[in-house]
Amino acid sequence: MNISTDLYAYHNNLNRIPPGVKLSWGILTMILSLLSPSPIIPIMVAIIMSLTIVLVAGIPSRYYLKFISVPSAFGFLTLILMALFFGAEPSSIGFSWFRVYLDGLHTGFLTFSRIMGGFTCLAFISLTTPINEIFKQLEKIKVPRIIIEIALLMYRMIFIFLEEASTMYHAQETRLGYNSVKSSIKSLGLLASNLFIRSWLQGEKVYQAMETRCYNGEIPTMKIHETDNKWIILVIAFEITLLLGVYFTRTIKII
Amino acid sequence: MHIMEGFLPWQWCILWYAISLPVIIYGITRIKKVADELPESKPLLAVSGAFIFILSSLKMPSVTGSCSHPTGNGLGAILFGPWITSVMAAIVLIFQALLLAHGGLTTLGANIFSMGIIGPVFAWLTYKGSLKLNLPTSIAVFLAAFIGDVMTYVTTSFQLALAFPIPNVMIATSKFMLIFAYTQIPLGIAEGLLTVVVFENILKL
Amino acid sequence: MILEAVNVTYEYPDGTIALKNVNFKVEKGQVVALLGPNGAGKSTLFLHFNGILKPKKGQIRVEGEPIHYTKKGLMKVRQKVGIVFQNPDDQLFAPTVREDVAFGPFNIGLETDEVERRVKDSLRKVGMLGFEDKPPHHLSGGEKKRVAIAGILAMNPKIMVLDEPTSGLDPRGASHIMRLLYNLNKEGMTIIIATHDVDMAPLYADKIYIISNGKIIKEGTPKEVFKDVKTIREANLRLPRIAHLVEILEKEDKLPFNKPYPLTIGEARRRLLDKWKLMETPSHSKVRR
Amino acid sequence: MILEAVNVTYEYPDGTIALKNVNFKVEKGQVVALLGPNGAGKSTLFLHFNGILKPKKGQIRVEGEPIHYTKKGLMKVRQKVGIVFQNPDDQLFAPTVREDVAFGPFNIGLETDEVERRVKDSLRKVGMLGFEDKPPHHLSGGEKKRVAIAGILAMNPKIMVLDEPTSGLDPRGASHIMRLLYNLNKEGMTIIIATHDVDMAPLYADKIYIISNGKIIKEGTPKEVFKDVKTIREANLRLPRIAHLVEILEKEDKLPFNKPYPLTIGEARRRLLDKWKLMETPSHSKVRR
Repeated sequence: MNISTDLYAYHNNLNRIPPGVKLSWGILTMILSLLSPSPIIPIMVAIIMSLTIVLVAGIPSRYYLKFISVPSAFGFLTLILMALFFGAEPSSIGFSWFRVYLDGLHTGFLTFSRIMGGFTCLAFISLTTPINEIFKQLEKIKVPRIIIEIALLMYRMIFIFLEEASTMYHAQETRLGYNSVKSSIKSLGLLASNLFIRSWLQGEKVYQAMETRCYNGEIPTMKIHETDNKWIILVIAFEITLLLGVYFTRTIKII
Repeated sequence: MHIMEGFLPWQWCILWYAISLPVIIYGITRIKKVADELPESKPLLAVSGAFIFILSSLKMPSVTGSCSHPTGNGLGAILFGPWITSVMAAIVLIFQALLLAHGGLTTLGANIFSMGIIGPVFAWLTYKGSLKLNLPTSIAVFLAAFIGDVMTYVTTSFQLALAFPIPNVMIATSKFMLIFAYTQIPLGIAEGLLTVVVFENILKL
Repeated sequence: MILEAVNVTYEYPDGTIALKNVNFKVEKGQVVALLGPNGAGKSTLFLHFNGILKPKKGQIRVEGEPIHYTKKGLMKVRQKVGIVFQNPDDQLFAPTVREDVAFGPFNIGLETDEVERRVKDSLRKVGMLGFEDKPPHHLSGGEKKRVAIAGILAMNPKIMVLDEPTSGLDPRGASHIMRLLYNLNKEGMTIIIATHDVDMAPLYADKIYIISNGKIIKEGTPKEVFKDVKTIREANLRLPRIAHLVEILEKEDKLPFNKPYPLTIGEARRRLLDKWKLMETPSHSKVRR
Repeated sequence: MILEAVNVTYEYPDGTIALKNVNFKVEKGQVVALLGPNGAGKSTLFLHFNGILKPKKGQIRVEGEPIHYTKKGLMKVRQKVGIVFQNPDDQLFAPTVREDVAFGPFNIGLETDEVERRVKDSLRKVGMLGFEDKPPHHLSGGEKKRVAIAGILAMNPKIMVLDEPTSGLDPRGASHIMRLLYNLNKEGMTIIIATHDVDMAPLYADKIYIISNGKIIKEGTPKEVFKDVKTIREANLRLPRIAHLVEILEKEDKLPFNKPYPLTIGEARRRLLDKWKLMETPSHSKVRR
């Protein structure tokens, strides 16, 4: 069993671009999208990121649409809820207690656009950059080594347990373990406790395997390759343009 | 209950990062201490974190029929105490954001605060308190996981209300709580029961 | 046909095709082996047999009826088709053997008395009576496997599907399991086994399907299947050792054997004896009978 | 003797005796098989060979020197004796193949350049060059096994200890691994293999130890060991299929074969041919050569 984001992170057309570049582009763009007081920039960001993901990185559009559908639906729901419940200026749309608020609609749409802008940046990072590369970049911003070591070990273990958990789940389904709420909680409880015990046994075995290879308390990571200046300049240029965009569109409202 | 990427205005993102960071840093010093004493603690913490991740990606049928996800933080707090759990929860939240697109990066600070700090701290306090009151262990475990879940959900609602205080924080909080109560209360009960089953089975072995 | 897969195609969520147009038929009372290398799609196909996976195209029919992917329909098919997973640790999760075997019967909604009775019966059949109160992780690999089988038996299925039932077991453990399956089959159970153990398959299978890269590339009796050495090797498999010996004797040493090669020890013995007798007749050699 | 266990006794923390007075000797350049059923103590003995477990009584000697259970002593012995675990998932813990293979060399304190070189070399030897940046969970079972072996090779050990190296692998995967081990041995590596696969062991082992219930109950060349059918069966093992065929031909059909029975296909072929020739000579039968 595999997590699709992880699979694509290793198999996409942007594999050769240094992870630091992809990560900083994604995060800086994400921040600027959030800073924008107008929905224009977030929407542009969402479009640019989506096009990059599908056309440049080559993630199948069918998969990407499915991937983005959940946050889109959630964002849209937020828009509606905010328009209906979070406002002080009633509009002419609706009737007595069910009324669309203009300011609610405005906040809702802004939030919706930021969700789309931010989420597509997140999607860009997770679909183009393997998570272990991301964690290694964290060392540059002085995240303590022990966290990175544990996270990298955890990354590997997640996939081992995912496989086990899904097989156990199937084995329980075979014996009708999820037929009622009561049996579901019991089955899930048994699955979780079993997985917990196995995870500890696994921890012990992994420790033995590490000892076999002279583990001395530290888990070394390979040096990360230095980033090409060309990429840094490109990213900076993009972000400055975007920042200017944020500034000039600051007062524009769509709704 | 994850706050999605892009949902919180930037001022609040910074605030929650600022509040969560010291706790995480303290948690890291605790982990370092443990790791220095026991070399096998790194793999053990890693497998525990992976376990919490898997648990939280399991679909859990709640009584209302909707599906949701257990957090596993109550269990973590009972087993490791709240500080180490906070760090593990923070790492798990990053994995969830990047692998499953649950939560986000700008909202990470806020999510760490509600799910990685408030949840475990209350779970742990409830657990210790219940044991002091001589409640049976299974009840203590249930209450800890349940309260941990409920407090996470109250905190999230409060965080959202602070960001969107319309017409004011109090009313907005209650609005958000109302919107989420439908899934979160049954989920809290389910997680409580689940944690009891897990805890009892672990003890049996 | 008690179980039938008709043109089954299955795709993983990421778009990889795991099964392609698979046709697979099992008659009542048969033992069928699904032979293929790791990753060929054996387990994926199995998970279709009781509706855990739903084919993208095609159909699974159990006792002639297509599976209904509703709660009720799945409940029905899972009582008829039981799956024993490769690693018993994935399947045994209750704290004691008794509770584990009782898991399925309880979920069917049976009364405690009936559940108890079924637990006893199934444990007796697999030769694990007396182990009721032991925790599964204190058992040996072979014992775990037998308890896993008991857990499925307790649901009274008509078809038992086993994924690599002898993998990881030592010779004694493996032969226990095979004898157990033989007995279950004699009592009327239809049995489907996924394996890459080419030495064992011809011993028990009425019919063998060979799967490779998600496609069924050969089907027939063991003799028919292993006659096609080229296809066997293309599927990353090999001949049973016994057949390999005879193949070498024929190809390298030019000893004429009629194809198909013998696949089991018993058969090889007969064929070798025939050869000797043939030689014995003219020479009056001293081979005694 | 490159590796020696002298009167090794080991008790689990709960008091169960796992190994009792085990004596085990390996000469430089040999391939030694430790044959026994599941739970006989194979893995426990292996974990002694590089000091992960410490015997309660007795001694492990590597290149004639007893293991020092100090940080420095363990570091030394672990560079000499590498263990490949049965389940590669227990052994591969780094996020990518490159980092996993580099783990040992880094811990020895080698420079990055040298580590890189060793990673390349070891991956080339196991045929996994080009997989450096893949995460282990994108590999097949056989590929994982090869990476696990590369991780040990990268430490340049003198002795490689493998626990059930072919378990769970399909025929092609298993033969890959065995060929790889054969080549390593040709280059001078001493190899110790724990297994319950009686068909494979005689193919590669210079010497076989049989372990049962924590005790070594037989040792010798494959021929010597399998001659003692009684002990083999007592240890829950069986004869290799080929030997079994010959045993049946002799016992049931009264065809005289000289003991020891042939254990491998190659040997059986020779012996069967001899028989034919014997018969051919007086009878001038038509068997061509």
